[in-house]
Amino acid sequence: MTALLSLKRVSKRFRGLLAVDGVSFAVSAGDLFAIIGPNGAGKTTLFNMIAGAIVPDQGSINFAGKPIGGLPADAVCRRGIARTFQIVRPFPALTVEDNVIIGALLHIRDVGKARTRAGEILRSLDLFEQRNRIAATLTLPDRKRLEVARALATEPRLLLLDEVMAGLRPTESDRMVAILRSLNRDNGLTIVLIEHVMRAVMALASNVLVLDHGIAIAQGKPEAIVRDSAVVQSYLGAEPV
Amino acid sequence: MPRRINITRRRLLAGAAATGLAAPSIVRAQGTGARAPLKVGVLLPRSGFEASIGQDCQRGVDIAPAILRSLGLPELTVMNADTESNVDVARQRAEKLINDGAQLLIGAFDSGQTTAIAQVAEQKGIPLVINIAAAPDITEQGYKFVFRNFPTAPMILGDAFENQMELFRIIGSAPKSVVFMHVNDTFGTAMAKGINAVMPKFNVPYKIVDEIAYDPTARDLSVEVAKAKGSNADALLLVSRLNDAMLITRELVKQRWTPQAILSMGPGWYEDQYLKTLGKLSDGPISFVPFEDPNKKLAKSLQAALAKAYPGLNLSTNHVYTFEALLIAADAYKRAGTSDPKGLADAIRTTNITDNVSIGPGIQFNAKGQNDKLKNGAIQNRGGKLATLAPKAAANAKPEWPMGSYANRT
Amino acid sequence: MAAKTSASFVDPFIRIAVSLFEDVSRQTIALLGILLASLLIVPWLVNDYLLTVLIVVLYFAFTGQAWNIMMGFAGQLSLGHAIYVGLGAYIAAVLFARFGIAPWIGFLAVIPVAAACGATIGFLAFRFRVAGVYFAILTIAFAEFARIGFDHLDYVNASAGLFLPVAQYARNDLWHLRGNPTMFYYVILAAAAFAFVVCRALLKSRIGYFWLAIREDEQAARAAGIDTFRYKMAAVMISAVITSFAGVFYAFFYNNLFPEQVFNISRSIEIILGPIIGGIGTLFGPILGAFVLTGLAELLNAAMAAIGFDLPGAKQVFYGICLLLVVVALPEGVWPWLARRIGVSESRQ
Amino acid sequence: MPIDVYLNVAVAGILTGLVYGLMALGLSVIFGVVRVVNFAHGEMMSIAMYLTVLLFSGLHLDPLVMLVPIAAVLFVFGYALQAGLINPFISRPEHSQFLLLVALALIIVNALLILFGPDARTVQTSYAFDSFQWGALIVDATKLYAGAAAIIAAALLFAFFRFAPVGKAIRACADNYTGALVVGLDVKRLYALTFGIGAACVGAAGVMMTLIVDVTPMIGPAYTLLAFVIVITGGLGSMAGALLGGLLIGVTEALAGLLFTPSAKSMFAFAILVLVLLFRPQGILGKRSI
Repeated sequence: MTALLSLKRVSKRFRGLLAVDGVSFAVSAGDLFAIIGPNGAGKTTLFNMIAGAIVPDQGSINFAGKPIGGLPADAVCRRGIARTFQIVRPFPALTVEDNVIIGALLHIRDVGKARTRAGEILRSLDLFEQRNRIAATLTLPDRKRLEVARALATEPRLLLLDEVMAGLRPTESDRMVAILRSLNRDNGLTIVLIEHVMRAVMALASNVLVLDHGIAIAQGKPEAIVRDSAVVQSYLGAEPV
Repeated sequence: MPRRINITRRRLLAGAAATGLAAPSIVRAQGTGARAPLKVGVLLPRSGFEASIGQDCQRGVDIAPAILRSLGLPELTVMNADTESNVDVARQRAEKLINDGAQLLIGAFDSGQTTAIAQVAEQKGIPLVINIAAAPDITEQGYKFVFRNFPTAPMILGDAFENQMELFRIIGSAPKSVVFMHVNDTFGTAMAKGINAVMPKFNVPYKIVDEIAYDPTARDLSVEVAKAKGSNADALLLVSRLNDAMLITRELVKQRWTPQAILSMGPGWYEDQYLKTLGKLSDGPISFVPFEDPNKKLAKSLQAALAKAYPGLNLSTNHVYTFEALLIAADAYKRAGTSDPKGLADAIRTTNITDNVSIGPGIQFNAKGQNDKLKNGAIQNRGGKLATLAPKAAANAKPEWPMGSYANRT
Repeated sequence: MAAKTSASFVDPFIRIAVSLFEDVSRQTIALLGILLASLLIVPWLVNDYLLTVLIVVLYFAFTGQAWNIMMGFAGQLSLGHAIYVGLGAYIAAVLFARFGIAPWIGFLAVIPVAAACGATIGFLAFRFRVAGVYFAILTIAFAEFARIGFDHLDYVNASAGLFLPVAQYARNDLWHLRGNPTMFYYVILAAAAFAFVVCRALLKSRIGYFWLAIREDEQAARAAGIDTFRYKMAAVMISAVITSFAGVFYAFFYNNLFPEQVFNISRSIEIILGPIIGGIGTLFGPILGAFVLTGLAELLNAAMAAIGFDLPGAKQVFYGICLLLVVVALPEGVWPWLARRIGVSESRQ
Repeated sequence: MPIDVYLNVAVAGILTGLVYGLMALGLSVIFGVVRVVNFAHGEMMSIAMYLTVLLFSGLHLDPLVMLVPIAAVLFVFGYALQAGLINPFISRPEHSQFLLLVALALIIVNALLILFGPDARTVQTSYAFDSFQWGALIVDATKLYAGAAAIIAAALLFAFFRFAPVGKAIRACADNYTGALVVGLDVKRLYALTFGIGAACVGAAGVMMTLIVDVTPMIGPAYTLLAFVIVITGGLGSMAGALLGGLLIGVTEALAGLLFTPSAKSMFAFAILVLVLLFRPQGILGKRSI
């Protein structure tokens, strides 16, 4: 089976700092893939390169068999990769519904149909009651879910989630885990997530990649990763599960 | 002053309507009696970028009533309006004045604003007497109610060359070459366009070696003057405004160049502020401009009135022609014996004032509403005063030629 | 069969027409109706002076609406909209003065030029990532280019000014835009109403949503798959074309054109004051703003005349103070505040 | 055209450019720190110019003597303006700030018109018409003094931001707003100070400008635009950039006036601006900000 997303020796340098250093990995369709690592390990940079926000210096990124490295963000999204931002960025002055409609309009040209679709997504993420509120007035967990909703509305084949659990209380985080699992299992959506909350990673991920100082130091099933001595030393040692 | 700023649309309309609608009834009440003062709306750019000229013109309005009275002319009620140097405001103000009962309009110095006003006047059938505006097109549009007692750009040019030739005859010499500097605004461009057509008609002894157009908002004319100096011409031929006339003079002094003569065909060089600001350095330039005839009786009384109201101020073109516009209005009102606009317009068309202020045989209008009898004068700055050199009928001094070096004046 | 085809042909238009007013509250429709009805009968009620004032109001309501597409919808601050007014004015006027071509046909020639001009500015700005204040200055620079360029363009009589032949007032010639203020009033009223409807249609369409996304957060908009370059270009070009019609109107209403007047920065500023005061990004904002500003200016004139206070510049000082107070007190503009007061909801877009 | 004409024009362009630069410096300082675009900049300068004219005609004080006191007056004006009016607008969108300052500019222009009348006012110093001659090179004395004063004023400003504790605090504030808050800097006061300093710069520039040009109430808007062109060319927020931009625009306009028609010379200034925006959007010496 060919991978849905594959990266080969991708590197990115900012001024002197090598933020991502020759990272390769592959995500197969239907996978729920987690990227973990300490702060500054290069996780978000890696995400930004996949999503087209940053052009890689070296290496290739392939999605569904075609190279996407260096494509602009909107083109990447139209190919079927949607993302959320580490620091949430809903359209602040617009309503919750309008936020999601904008996502839905990518593939649905009719505004009325996009609104219907947005309603379905909002329902599935428990945001329907809030659809007429201005996005800026939502609580953080709601804004995080709103961003997921907007991303889902673009009908992606692959969803990139940048720390959607960060800052959530355990109950909220569990709710998010349930939503993601359902998206993955029931809808067959491939998900790549960056996460600090190891509890969520262990509960969700089918594969884990560990980054440290821009280098992929380990990759495998979550159970195996937890036992990996290098990982424990560099990362888990500092922040026990 | 507005009491509150959050005015609703309805209240605003109601308020405006109240002021607007009340006026016409007053007109009707007054319009019946022939002896009632004629209501004259005066539109001038008294704020905005032409404020300086607009306010100077206004002085001509302010000193007019007493003189007109002394001439036995009927009373005028002057209604002032500020065009803010803006075409749309000019149009709105004109509508407002007519609405408030103005029976005749005067204005507006600037050609653009004047055209906008002319349309309203024409449409309403209210006569407009243009005080100053030189764009030839205004009286080429077929207006029936628009009259201009000011020369067009080609007229100014023709007279300028005629007077220059007379001057050169008196002196017995002439410059061989000139550099032509002009401001790139409405008036300056109209003059520059006209010069190629008009100059060949006169046997002008000099060649224009270079033409330098400069920005009307120029902050610094050192480059322009350096360029003119570099052309090695004998004299400077100019169309400028007040502020740039002063800038050019300063640069001439600093760059140590005194041309044989400074021949100006526009405002600036003979204006009061130029003389006052530059003192001794203002002496010498000769201006070929529409101006007063100092030998005329009315010119003397206008001078006296101005001296009384604004001590220390020299009479300017702005005063002369704005005053004459009011003179035309009062004269027409007297002859028409009615404030009916149509009657007024007919009376203006048959105007024949010989006892006026400006140079030339007097005030008459041709079929297009243009006074084509107007003549320019040649005037020279002498010790802070103005001496008229030409035409012969208006002359009161002999030219000083060539002008004295700037280097020996301080 | 025939009936069915014609129905399916008409159908989209009906749907558009219906969609224009769906999810509009009853108060809003009532308000719109009252506004339109009173504007329609105005020429019978007021004198020519007030009519001229209303023409100016509607002129700014129109240009404000057009500018709002760029700033209020797509978030691109243009301070050089005078360039489109000037282009429209000069092209239509020259075609009429030299070749006798009617302004409506002239406008057809204006459209591609205005669109190309907007596209040029937009392309340079968006390709080279010129944004925010820098974009604003770029637009000023282009308007200044045009001003100086036309000041030297002999074909349009350079800075000596272009004059249109005198209007025939005896009859209203709508085709050649020659006539009395009442005719001009209805022309600009139709234009303003058209701009309002177009703006609402745009705002409720796919492109409108994408513009709002770009205005709110350009990076997030791209992440949602929006080709921001393309839609920003569309905003500039649509705004430019609509604005350019104001130029055609201007030329035929005032009958003379000077580069110094039409392309002046103060013209661009006049255009944007209305929508900012009225409420940026709203549909009623530009209309209300135009009423407030022009009304305020006339009111100050009338007030000063009433107390016999004739001091050049004083009106502008009071006007400036009023602007200052409004912008301090009502940061979102007058319309969002007023809408809340009178209970009309226009979602804060 | 003889070569010495080029030389003379270029030197004049450099000197005028320096004064332009000082004026623009104020705008750059304000934007670099407070992030407010001062659309009333030229109008503020015209206030300083009128103050100079008043003091000169009333007390016969040489403009160069009045440099410091007038800069001080403008400092107070700028400080009060920021603290009283502009501060709430810092977090507001650009168009809102724009409107506020445009309204302010309108008030200033017309208040000056009412107070001083429409006619141009001038300061005629004893050296107003002096010039120095070295061979073919003739240098305008007032421009030379103004240019020298511009350099000194700019140097003082550089020193202030580099060495004075308050200057360093302001720089910290400009670099990192939240950081400045965290370490306990009184940001509001620093902003007001910065605005004051920017106003003082433009005040000093106004004093020098009166040596070179006549002042009218309407002079402001043109200078506001000029300051923008200069600052954006040089790099908004960069002090050296403002001076460099002033020089560049001064010399460009001068030489363009010589080589082409002078009436179109400001077109060349705008052309430079557009080129800089396209190829180095942050300005020649500006830092790329987000």
